[in-house]
Amino acid sequence: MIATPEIQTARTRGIANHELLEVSMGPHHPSTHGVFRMNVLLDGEVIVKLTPVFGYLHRNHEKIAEKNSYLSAIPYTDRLDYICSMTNNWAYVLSVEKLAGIAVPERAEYIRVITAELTRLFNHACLAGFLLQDMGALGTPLMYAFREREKILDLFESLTGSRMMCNYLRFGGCRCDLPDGWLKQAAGVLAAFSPFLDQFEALLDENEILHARSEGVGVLPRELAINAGVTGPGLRASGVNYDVRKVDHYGIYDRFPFRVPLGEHGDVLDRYMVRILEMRESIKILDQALREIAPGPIIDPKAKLRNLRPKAGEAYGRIEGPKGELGFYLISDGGPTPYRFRVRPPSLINLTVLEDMCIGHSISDVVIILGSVDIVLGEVDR
Amino acid sequence: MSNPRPATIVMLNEIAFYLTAALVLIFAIAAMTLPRLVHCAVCAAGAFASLALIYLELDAEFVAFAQLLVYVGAIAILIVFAILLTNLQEADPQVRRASRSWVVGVAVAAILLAALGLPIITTPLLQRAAPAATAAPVRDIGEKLMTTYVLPLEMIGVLLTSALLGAVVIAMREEPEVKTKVTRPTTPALERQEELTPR
Amino acid sequence: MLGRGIIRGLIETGRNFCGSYHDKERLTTVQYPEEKLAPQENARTIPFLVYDGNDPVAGLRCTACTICEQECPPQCISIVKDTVKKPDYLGKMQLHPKVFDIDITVCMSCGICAEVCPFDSIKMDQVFELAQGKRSMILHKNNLAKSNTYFGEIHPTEAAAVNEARAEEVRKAEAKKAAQAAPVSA
Amino acid sequence: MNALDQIFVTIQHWLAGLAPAAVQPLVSMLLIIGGLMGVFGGCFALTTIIERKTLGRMQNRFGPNRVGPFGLLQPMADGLKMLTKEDIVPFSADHILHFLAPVALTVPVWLAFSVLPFGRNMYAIDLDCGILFFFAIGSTSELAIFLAGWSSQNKYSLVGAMRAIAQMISYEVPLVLASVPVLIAASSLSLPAIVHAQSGFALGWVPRWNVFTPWGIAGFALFMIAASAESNRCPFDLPEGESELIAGYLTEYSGFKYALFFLGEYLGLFAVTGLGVTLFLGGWQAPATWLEWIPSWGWFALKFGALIFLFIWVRATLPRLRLNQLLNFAWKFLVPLAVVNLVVAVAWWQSSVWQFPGALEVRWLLGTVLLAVPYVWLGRAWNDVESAPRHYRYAE
Repeated sequence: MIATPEIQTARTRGIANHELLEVSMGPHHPSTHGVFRMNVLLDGEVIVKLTPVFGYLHRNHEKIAEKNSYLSAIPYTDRLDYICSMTNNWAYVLSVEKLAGIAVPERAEYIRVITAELTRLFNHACLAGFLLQDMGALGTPLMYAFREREKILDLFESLTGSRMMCNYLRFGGCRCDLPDGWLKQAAGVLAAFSPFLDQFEALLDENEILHARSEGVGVLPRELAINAGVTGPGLRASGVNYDVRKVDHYGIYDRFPFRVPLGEHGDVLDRYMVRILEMRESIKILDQALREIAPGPIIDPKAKLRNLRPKAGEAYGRIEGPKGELGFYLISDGGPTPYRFRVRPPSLINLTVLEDMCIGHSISDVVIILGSVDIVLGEVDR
Repeated sequence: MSNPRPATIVMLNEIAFYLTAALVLIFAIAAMTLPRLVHCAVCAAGAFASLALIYLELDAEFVAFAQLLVYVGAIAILIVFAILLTNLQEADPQVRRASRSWVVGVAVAAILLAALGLPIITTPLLQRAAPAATAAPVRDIGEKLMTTYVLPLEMIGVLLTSALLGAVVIAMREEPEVKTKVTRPTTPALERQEELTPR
Repeated sequence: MLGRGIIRGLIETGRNFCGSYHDKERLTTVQYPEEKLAPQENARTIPFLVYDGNDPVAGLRCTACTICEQECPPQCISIVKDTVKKPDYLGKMQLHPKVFDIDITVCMSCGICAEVCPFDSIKMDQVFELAQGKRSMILHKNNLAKSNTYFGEIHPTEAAAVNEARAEEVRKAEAKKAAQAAPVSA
Repeated sequence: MNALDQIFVTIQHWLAGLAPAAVQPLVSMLLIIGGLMGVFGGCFALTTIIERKTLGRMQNRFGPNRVGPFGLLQPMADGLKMLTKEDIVPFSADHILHFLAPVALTVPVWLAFSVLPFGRNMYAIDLDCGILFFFAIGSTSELAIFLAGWSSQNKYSLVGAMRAIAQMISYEVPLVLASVPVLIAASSLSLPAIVHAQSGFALGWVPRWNVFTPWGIAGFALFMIAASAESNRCPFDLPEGESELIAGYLTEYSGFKYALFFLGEYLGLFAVTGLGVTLFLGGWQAPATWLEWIPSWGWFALKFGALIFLFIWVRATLPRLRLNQLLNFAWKFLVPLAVVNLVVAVAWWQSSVWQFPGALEVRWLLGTVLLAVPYVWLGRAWNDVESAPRHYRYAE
């Protein structure tokens, strides 16, 4: 076994100097949620060292955005985290509104909250489905999650025209108003979601195999989570009370009394359960929002759509996306195109602690820990 | 049992016996001579299985299936595990030879053959005719095991359990730190974190 | 008790298994080629050019102002202006595109061209079976042009609003023209 | 003994009669072999499609329904695809062993069917120690799986093969221990004798199957769990855990060798299910006298189908166990329970001499209590990972 540098470092750190097996999981691997590679150093089945390798899906998103006008950067944000395009739009539009100082009318704020919470619902449901798929439940939870997701995607298609690439929010509001009957249809979809959650909990929550596979696996200690900048359900599962909706009070989230679930151990089971409980909270928010939304203008009349030239300056707009704190940092030099367009990708930052969570576990745990971190490679590689 | 055997069937049995005996010998020789160890292991398993065939020809079904279960099912796997864990790919040819000439080899072989063969031929046991096969051989074996031969059975049981415990103790002592979860060595992030947190 | 969670899970899948035979909710597959879901009204795939009347060349609304070409994020629209001017629906003399190409493989169906077009001449289509044998899928002016009635079929509410606004402008232009002509004659 | 019940036996005798006398035993044996391979080969093809359709129905979707009516020609399509697929053998692989592995896995599994009684005197051979033969054949599959893993010279397949061997060896012990009480009840190793021991009705209407006794229920549950582990079925399908090891020891196989592995795995499943039906569900016995009009092999098929559906149902629901949990579950949970079950079974027969009224209820109560207490105690001891019930506090 030629001693590659990794093996030297592994050996110097006093790890058993048995025959170390170098295995490369990915980029073409059934459970890496996209093109993502892990160089895993194995001692038997125990992980000794894990180096993540990504960049296979890098599409030069930020340089393209610096060439295009502010408006034409919006469709690209759909492709960042291709599961939750609505929340990506909102984060970008929020930072441009801060940069250019554009106000947003009441009805548009309600529509933004409704679409963001609907996105959070099916993102967490899909996460639970993929996590169980990695654990071996042959697609059953995933199919149930996808069945609910289809209903919500139909709502988005009737509202914005496309199921996944919505390109719906504009600076100062939304592109078009809710088609009539959309609110009633959305209420129907929402009413069907809580029985789906009960079905999910009946299928999985007390499942001994799920508990055995995920308790004490991939523990993320509090301090490491804070220092590594992990955000979103992963951070809250380690017991840190940080939800951008409660911290920044952006949009009209103050009007919705929702609670933030926190875990204790920060292992895979906590990350799974925190997301299930967050879905319950989102349902409450949506119930209230769908009731309170009132007719009115959906876009600020003064907001310019084309050749928007915000005055020179910088702005950082961030929202609580389903995967964590998604932020856009824009620097404007007064011209029609942003001078600097920087995305804060929660998936990538949550991924940096993958090695610390995986060391000491076996191969089958690595797959589950990666699944519980909930990454989307479009956002990791940008 | 089956009706008295016409001549043709007896002759067929002779041929069948010689065939399986040849099979056993071929497998055994192959197991000794093949260069790659895994092939040797497979040939050994083949030899055990064809030995079971011989027992079947002698209508000793219980012994044949016990042989199949114990030898092919367990001991062959044991050999294979041994090969896997010690990770020996090729049989190393530099084993020192006791002496150059083959005459010594033949002499030793002849002595060994005599030592084994003579007692088998001279013992009175073989002179007695084979006992008539009974209707339910398995039941008889069961009764004999539990009545006349119960002491050897229990002794073997004790022997096997002690061997098992011995194996567990050896395995346990050999690599305690690998079997239990690797105690968390410091990782780059944790190291960075120690410096970050003020003393 | 050890097996309780597993049994509850089994009951759940069992209920789905039986349910799939009678409950529409538990069997949601749409057999695509045979059953086709009607596209949502706002659905958008690739752009198309609208023409009034029934002559695709003469009635084309597009006035080659190239706003959509500038605003298109992946820059997949290419326009060459025609030199001769022709009157449009208000009688004003407007240019027309000699060449109007959209590279369908590059277009990401974001709908910004339809949004920023001041003359309502480019709208989003709903056709999605675009598979072809050819490598390059550049749609030219004649492939893109579709009648306003077709636009009315796929986006009824939006088409009605556009037609009503255009009719309003035509009436305002008549009234202004009549007002100009009237004082002279009076 | 109505004609329908013995139809296959009469056909076989009639066909064997056509051949010349000297060759007749050979011809009748060939007919039986042909029959078995035809039936269970067809059953393999049918089960692949039924499994995919049932899994689909449990996941709110149709199974394959494009090839032929209701997708019934899908197995033909799969078989054709497997035949035409190129059979790639890795360059560094050990060619002889790489070819030998699927053969060594599939051939012994066919032998296991010779012992099972499919209907009233419908069995290939009535071996005096039939079940010992069955377990002997079952234990050869580990060697074949090792050959597959080792000869592919691929990290994933080696790890997969190691897992498979560790799993199959440690689950053979509970499988055998769970069936020992049945052998004691029938006091014979031959399977037709076991089925005859389960004939007749107790209390008039309850069929005297082994499953209707306290030790029978526990034994049946243990047997089915060990059987699903033995044939690498769902909660224990670790060796080819797709999400981790791509396809375990099957990674380097393609084309018809891959199909042979699947044939071997499914036949192993049918053999173990057939044994389960014979040992615990009274083989081909009808549950009630007025149901005798369904032929005996029909009853065997019904029970067989029910158990296969149970396997598919479990596959649709349960995630996979990790390797150390899998082995702990076998040695720390199944084997002790099987031994306790043996003790309870012996106590059940000793107490059969009690004559006082209500003896049966007391024996049943004693049996269930004797089994339930270790079950609950071992159960709690098994998932001893800090399984304190999780409570999640809400901020503010």
